[in-house]
Amino acid sequence: MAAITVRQAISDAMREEMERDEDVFILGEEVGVWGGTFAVTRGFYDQFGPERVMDTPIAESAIIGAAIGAAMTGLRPIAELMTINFAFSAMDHIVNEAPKLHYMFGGQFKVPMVIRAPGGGGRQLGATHSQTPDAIFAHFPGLKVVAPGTPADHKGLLKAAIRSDDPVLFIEHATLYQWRGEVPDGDYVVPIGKSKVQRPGTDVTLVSYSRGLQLSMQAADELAKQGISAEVVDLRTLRPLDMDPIIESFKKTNRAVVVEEGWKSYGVGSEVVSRIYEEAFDYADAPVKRVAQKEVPLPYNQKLEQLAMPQVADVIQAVKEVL
Amino acid sequence: MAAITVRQAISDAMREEMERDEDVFILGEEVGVWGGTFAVTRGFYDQFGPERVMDTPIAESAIIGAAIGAAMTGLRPIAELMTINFAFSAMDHIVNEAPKLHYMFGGQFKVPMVIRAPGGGGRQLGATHSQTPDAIFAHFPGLKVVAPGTPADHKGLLKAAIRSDDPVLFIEHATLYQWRGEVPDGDYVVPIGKSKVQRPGTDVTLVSYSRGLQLSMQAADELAKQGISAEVVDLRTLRPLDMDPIIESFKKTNRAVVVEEGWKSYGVGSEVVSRIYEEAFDYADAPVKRVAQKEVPLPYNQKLEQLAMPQVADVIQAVKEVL
Amino acid sequence: MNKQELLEVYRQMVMIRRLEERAAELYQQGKIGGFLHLYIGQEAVSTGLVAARQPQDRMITAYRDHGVAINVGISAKEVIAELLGKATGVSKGKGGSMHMADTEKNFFGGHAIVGAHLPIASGMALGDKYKKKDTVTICMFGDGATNIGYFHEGVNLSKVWDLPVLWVCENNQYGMGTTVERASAVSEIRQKAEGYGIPNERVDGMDVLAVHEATEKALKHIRAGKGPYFLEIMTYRYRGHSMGDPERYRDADEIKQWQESDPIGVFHAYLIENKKATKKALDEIEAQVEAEVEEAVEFAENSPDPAPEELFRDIYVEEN
Amino acid sequence: MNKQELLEVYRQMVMIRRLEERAAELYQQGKIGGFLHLYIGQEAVSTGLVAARQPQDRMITAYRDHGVAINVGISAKEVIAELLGKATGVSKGKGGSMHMADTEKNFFGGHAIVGAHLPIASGMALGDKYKKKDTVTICMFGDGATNIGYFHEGVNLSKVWDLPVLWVCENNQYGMGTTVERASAVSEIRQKAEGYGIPNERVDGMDVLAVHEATEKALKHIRAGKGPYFLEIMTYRYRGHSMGDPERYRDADEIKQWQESDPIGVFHAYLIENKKATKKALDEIEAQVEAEVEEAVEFAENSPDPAPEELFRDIYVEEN
Ligand SMILES: Cc1ncc(C[n+]2csc(CCOP(=O)(O)OP(=O)(O)O)c2C)c(N)n1
Ligand SMILES: Cc1ncc(C[n+]2csc(CCOP(=O)(O)OP(=O)(O)O)c2C)c(N)n1
Ligand SMILES: [Mg+2]
Ligand SMILES: [Mg+2]
Repeated sequence: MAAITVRQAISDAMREEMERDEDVFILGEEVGVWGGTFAVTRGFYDQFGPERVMDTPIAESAIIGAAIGAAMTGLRPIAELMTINFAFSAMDHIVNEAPKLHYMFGGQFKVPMVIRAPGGGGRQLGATHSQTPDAIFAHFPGLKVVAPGTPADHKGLLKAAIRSDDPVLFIEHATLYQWRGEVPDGDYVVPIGKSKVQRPGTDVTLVSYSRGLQLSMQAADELAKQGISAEVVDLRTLRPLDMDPIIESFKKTNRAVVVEEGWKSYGVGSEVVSRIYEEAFDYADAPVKRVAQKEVPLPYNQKLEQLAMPQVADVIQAVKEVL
Repeated sequence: MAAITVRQAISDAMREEMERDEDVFILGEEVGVWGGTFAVTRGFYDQFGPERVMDTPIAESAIIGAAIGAAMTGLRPIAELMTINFAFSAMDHIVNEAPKLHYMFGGQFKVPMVIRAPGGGGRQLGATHSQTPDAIFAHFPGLKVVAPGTPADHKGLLKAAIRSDDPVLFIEHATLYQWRGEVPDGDYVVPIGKSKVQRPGTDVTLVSYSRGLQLSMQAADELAKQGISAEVVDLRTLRPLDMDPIIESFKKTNRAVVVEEGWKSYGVGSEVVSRIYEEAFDYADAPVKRVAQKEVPLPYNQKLEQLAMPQVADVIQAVKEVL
Repeated sequence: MNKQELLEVYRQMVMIRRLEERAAELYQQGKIGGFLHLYIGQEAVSTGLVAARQPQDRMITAYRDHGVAINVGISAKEVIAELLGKATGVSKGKGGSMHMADTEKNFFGGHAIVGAHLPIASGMALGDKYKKKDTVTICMFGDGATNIGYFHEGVNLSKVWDLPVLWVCENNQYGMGTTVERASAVSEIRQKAEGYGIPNERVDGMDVLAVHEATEKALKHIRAGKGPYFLEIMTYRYRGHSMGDPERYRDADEIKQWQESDPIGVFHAYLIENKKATKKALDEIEAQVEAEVEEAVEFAENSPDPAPEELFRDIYVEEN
Repeated sequence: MNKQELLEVYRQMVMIRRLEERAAELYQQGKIGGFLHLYIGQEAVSTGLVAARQPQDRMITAYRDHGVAINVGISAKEVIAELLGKATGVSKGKGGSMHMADTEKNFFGGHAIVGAHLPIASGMALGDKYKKKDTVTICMFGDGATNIGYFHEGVNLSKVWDLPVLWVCENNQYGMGTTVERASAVSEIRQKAEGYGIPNERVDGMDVLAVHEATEKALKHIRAGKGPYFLEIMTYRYRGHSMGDPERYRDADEIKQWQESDPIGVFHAYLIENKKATKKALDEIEAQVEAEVEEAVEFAENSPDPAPEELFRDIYVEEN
């Protein structure tokens, strides 16, 4: 067990899978010669060569479309979108092709592919480049949507995604790459579709994922100092959504706050809140709260941007409101 | 006051606005010579000529992009997407350009445009052509998302959309075009961003919009026969979302069912349910229910398709469960 | 092609036409739902293409896909059953007219979003190149599809990576009601291939032998490792874009004129004139086809709907 | 251009370079956030273009937009204040480096999604055609942008509707770290214009007069109602794609070689040789620019951040 960064965890997962299985290859913008704009594929081009680490034109529909086609022939492509904001430029292939081909043709096609897409705000990239639109992808049956928080989960879930016979959108967060944590040695695989308690607690349930998990863990630390014990549940997969650990926790704490980085309206929290009440209505001692992004396109100015984004202090305040 | 169809109401709204304002024009696939694939623009090409009723190539990004550009020069384009499923082929322009330009450049640009897009299932068009993905568009600040139910609201809200200085996604439902109802005479305009009680009642609140409204109204009729009085609230606009009439109703009935045609997870109902609890937690006598589409890509076979889609019977059953 | 192959080509074209004429009736009777895009008039295109491919070559096309379905050897039964949404359909009744495919016959659909299958075709070709297979992907699409971004991205990629793809534009003069001239910057579609440096040719799509010959030449080029090739095949659809097309965009005369070079009629005449077949032999084929179609309709009508459980099957390969 | 105009062109090019060199420093100091894409090396392109436009002509470009900002007459103060995210910035501090615009100067941005502004440019030209205005939209984009579907859809539309657009591809040899050859089916980008039947020309982008001349010719063509025109302008960026580019894709020699035909140096020599200006006059311009940039930095640093309320302003025109 070594403490490595999220970046390293992702990189290791891909390298190990590519070493294990010749059918796994990478395509995307600047994944090769450049080494990945977030340096996640640094060294891959030299190790695996241009046939397995393919720099593409700037053409997102071609990237995802080609991955679909290659997957239909039996390969296991990992398509990288430079950021999730560019997923809109391949939207049809992501939500309307990849997730429907298996069903629509009566099970004839398999589309075993991964789309890696780093997202998130906080880097002053302006409105078009700072989004966390995870919820909208999770709306589509047929797609699996994974969005880990910890380094270990990044490694284990990416391996599971690469081995999955279904199309998986693997959402990363650009400000998490440096997050460091313990990752089990060896061939560590985490099943898709399982939420997990990342920190046990008794007073309140914090439900989150991805960058929101980091906020929640930090908030839990703070709260602990104040004598409040928060249980942090990490969704890890947005579709299919596993509510079991959340409901279990909520039945114990009777209070919950859902923390996400994206916009609040029609966000991930909306679904989680709805499901909590659907499955544990009688256990609610206070309205479940959502902490999320303010409903604005993210501005460039740093102060404004941070004002728009959810902060640890917002999580703490929300917890106090539900207690 | 005359009883006209939704199709006629939309057509009238556009014709009247085009007669009133020379800056209003239409562009889209088959809107001209063909007369619109749903016959909504029949006669427009002859009346207004090819400069104001522009047939486009099959190029959705060009359609929406060109509308944005024309709007930036002061025109008021109505861009028609043949169906909302093709919105994925123009996703970046719909969610990442049009709604952000005003904000991102500090208020310098106005983008007064309407995107009309008929959606919905129930016509055996298969998985790629049958979607009701309304919720995902409503996630984006800067966009206004309107989805009327009644003929009157189609007319009044489309007029408001055309006159709005902001980009508006106007979602229609292909199976509602024949729905007939009273539409006030004259220049009838309905403000964007106001939900409305479409049928008063006392026992339960049905919250819905678009095709879901029709299901809800039919269910309310049935329920009335059984002595149950349902109040039907129509969202009409998904963003900005007006919860006031819903909360008011819920405080009276203490029970609610949200009815939508799209998939349940991360859908419109998720947001409405979350907001109901956030704003009226203490008034809930039973868990709020969601009636929505099963989480499958819609199949071609009619029986399977209907099995996947929400039915009046499902609404009635949900109401009985919350009572 | 030898005589037997020529007769098989004739049979397929007749089968496509009869089957679709029958499908139009079934549609009118309300037995087929959704969209039904008929291929009638264009039979020579897919027939000529498929006749020239090697069995391992992959076919992929748009929603106007009954032709390819028949050509690759999907039975009339499975096609009509799919149109009727039955469990015995080639896509288990889940796909319908627009979504026929048969992986065992290397037919990869039937795709309903205009142009979206072009990048997918490049991906399939990439898969074959990656695995060093001697396989070509033959991707068909309409004239209208050449205006969407997917076309550009898919075709560009194929040349950048020199992928084994044969791009086939079926120029039937219209995308729905819009003529090529009203939608495309160039009216000769093959000129677009120049913008990608891809060798290209315009072919008479009413002549199945011309299509066959051009395809053979193109496939040879591609198999030689020289990268993609582009065919613009000139053809015409006699019927509306789909059922219920008001057809305000053309007049009956135009259709009649094209029907004078009807692909089946032209080929019929060729076979007789060149003594490749007797009238009687062709009559027999027609009768066989007729019977086969009727049998298929009966089969389909008597087939069961998919079971309700099918609704939740095939969403994922790995069920959760 | 007369002498005064030539000196103004010189001033603008020097201003772009000094301002950006200063911006790079401010970035290193952490005063500028986000992405910063420098235009250094490419100054002749936007300068030549803007010098040739009529004031009503609309400029629109990608994220590498400081050049156009200066050329259209946005002050160094407003540009640097925007880079620093200040309320006094040209986009009120909400846009940053990638999103400069000034509607009063007919500059429509600064767009960060590669290629997405091309259909928008067609739409602006459509607006002008609709209103029968004598206005051309000049749309700039990179070589890398010519591979995305938006390029195809936008350019095709412009020809189908014969819109008054001048398409300008700034071929600086790379899209991030990818050479033209590795991303584009044709290495001569102007060949793509052939696929749309649009007249086109390749121009030396290190020579501001060549750019100016080609632009004048193209604008004349467009103003005559002959539809769109396409320029491929050959240029080079000396700096990384944006700050923090490891630049593993090229070596220092290549940069040096291009710097030998530096657009400012070349034009400086031209002005002296042709007696359009004295060395002293050019030195003075440089000193003025230097001072102006320093003043702008001071102005920007002393400017306030946007007020917190700004966060919720400008989401909609009509506030709800
Ligand atoms: C992205 C997208 N936009 C619009 C449509 C609606 N549509 C279906 S077929 C068609 C016309 C296609 O024309 P063409 O490519 O020439 O093929 P043809 O029908 O003539 O075979 C259109 C506009 C669609 N299916 N997908
Ligand atoms: C749709 C999209 N994909 C990817 C990116 C990331 N990206 C920003 S600039 C760029 C390179 C563009 O190259 P080019 O068009 O040649 O312009 P240059 O930077 O050379 O001026 C890329 C890939 C983006 N902004 N938008
Ligand atoms: Mg066609
Ligand atoms: Mg470039």
